[in-house]
Amino acid sequence: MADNATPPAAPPEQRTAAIEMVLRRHGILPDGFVGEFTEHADDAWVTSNGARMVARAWTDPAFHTRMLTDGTAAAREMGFEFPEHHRHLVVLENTPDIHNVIVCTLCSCTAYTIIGAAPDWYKDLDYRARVVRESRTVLREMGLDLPASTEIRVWDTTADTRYMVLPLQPPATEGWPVEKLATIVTQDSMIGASRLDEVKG
Amino acid sequence: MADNATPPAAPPEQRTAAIEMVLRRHGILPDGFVGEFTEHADDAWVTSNGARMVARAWTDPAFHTRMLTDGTAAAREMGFEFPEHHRHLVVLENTPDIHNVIVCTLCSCTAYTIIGAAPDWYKDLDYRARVVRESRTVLREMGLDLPASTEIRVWDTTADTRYMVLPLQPPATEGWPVEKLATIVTQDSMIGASRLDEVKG
Amino acid sequence: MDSLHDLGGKQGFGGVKYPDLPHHETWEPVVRALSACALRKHLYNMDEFRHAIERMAPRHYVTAAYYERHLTAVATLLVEKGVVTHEELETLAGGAFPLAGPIGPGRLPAAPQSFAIGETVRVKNEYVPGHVRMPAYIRGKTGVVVGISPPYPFPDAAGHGMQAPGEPAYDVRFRARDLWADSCDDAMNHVGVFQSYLEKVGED
Amino acid sequence: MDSLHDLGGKQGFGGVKYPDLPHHETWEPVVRALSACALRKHLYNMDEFRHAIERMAPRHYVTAAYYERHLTAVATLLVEKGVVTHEELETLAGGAFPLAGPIGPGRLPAAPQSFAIGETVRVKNEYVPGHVRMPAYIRGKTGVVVGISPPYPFPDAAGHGMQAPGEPAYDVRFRARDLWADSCDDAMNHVGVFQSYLEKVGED
Repeated sequence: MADNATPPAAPPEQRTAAIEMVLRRHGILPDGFVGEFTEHADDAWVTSNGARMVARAWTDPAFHTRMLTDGTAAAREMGFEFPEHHRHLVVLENTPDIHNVIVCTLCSCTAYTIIGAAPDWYKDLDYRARVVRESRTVLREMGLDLPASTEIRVWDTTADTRYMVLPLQPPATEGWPVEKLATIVTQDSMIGASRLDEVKG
Repeated sequence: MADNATPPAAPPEQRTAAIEMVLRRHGILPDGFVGEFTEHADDAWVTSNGARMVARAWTDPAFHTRMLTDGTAAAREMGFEFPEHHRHLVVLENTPDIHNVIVCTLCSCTAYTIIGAAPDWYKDLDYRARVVRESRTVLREMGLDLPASTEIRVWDTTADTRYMVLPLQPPATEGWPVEKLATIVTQDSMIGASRLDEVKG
Repeated sequence: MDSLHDLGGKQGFGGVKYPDLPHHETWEPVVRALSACALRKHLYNMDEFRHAIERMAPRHYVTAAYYERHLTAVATLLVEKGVVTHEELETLAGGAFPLAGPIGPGRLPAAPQSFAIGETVRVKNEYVPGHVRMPAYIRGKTGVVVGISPPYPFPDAAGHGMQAPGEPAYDVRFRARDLWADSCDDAMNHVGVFQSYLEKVGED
Repeated sequence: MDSLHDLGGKQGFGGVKYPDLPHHETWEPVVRALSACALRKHLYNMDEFRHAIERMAPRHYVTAAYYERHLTAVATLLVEKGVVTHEELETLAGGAFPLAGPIGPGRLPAAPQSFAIGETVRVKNEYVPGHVRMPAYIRGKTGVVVGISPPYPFPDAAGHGMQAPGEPAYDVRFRARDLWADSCDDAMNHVGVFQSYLEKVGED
């Protein structure tokens, strides 16, 4: 009855250190890489990138069109970068009657350089398993109770296309300057777990 | 990242004791039941039941026919019993060119009153997942290397029909008395993990 | 339900640990006896018991040993049947007592129909949220009836404590290649399929 | 491969733990950086990395946290690429270092074909033993093309270190009810489907 009888693994810290040592010994890992990479990731791949794109799309009709036509070019135009394997960014526009929500059922792919590192809940098995089949129920459990008239569009990130949601601008923020608009755009709203409905003027 | 963050359960001994206490308090569990049930299971639901049926089928053509026609009646005729939910015993006859193997992919059902309590390997997730799709490979890994000309018949115990395999009598045992034949019939051979080919005269 | 208990054909599993290693856990035969006692006293039936196991949290199911799954199912059913509360169980156990997830609605059998030995049949393309004994690997697939059982209680009803009329289950023979194309060993796969899960070929 | 990583539509899972709890493990960003470094140095590509995760023992996969899966994949690939032996890794780690299961053969793309926006397409009824990015829930299902990506390396080849020609992936729109009948919420489900996984409707 040894269904769970695997030898206990060494603590992850020690296994991580072992990998680091191997990469260093083989000249694969440059000195200082871990610190520099982490600093760059934490500084450059942040939710405010996507938020600035969203805010600009709300206020600049030409950019809005470019962003929906070619999300990759729109992101590059604003100085944002992609890892080599993210070849295509598709922007999914919410409307009053359409709600988009993103998942990666096979692993946990996301446009992390644009919307920031994926939240833990996005990577959980529960979200991956359920949101494709029970989208309305799962969103409701997460606090987004969509009317029955709203069409839900689920996007499963199974290829190397990356998606981001362009949320609807909350009516109360009409006329705000673009910098202020960018501050209200959350990561969740660019994944589709929120519609920014809670934002008041 | 709390994919594995569930509170540690109380040890199974303590949880088992809790269930026992509840059943006793509610008058559901008679005094002495656990001991008597275990003794009866260990004494009465044993591999030698099926082995005696097999040996008799090898030596008694009329019983052989009855056993293949109605396994339940054949077992009852020899004094063996079934739990209420085992309604039908189907006997699967191996031939030189046909090999039968039994599994329960959804749980671990087996004709335990006839062939004895299921072995651990039969209940393992690995066997349940693999033997339906990779029957020849799994049997080879378990030591039964069937020629390509042998047709493999896999039986998945998904309803309350129970199956047992009637192995081929090893040629070296031709003419043995039925009691001696019964001693060579293993549980594995009645599940289909063995063909008794290793039995020498 | 399409939960992780439905393992047939899943890949990535390893070698079968064969033959068994010696294995003695004194609590395991006790669980076996307690579970048999509750079953005999009709606190629950076998389908309710199986469904309680299926409803275990996926991580718990996959890592639990066989009798840990039984222990969880018995406890879950005792709580659901009102014999004891979860809190009382945890007090008695002196610690956490994880139970299976909540039960949903069951369903009644399909309109009666019958199939003959040798008949080609198709497994309905159904997705049943509750207890069901149709493994996913035969969903929508076509096979041939090779055996007919006496009537059993329809599990999709019985597993939910509903009145469950009996219906035959058919031993249906599938070619492995019809189930997994060229990604399998050649074999004849037989599955016990309840009448309600089957449809005539040609109908749609 | 049909392993437990292919979770879309699996039932029995629980509530999404939302919003995130604070969470700080100092080794996790290190794993992220080490994995990015090895990827940039082309020790492996993303499909090899993903396939190494998929090949983890099912119990390990289901119970491991996200970066534990990454850590296992990096280690597995370093061993498979001959950079280090498993024994050396375990010596350096001062204990067991579980790796993913062995890799099998990959496959080349199908003959080129093309599909247009608005075209109805069918996902082939294929069972791929190696790396594949077709989730099981769309196997054999019919949908409509709503988007076309630039060419990507074909994952079923790239995941096995084979020369992988680029091919488009199509965003295909399915009705949830065509995927799970009445056992789902109504929705439009979109999946990025590589050209080789698709066939024209009407062909068979």
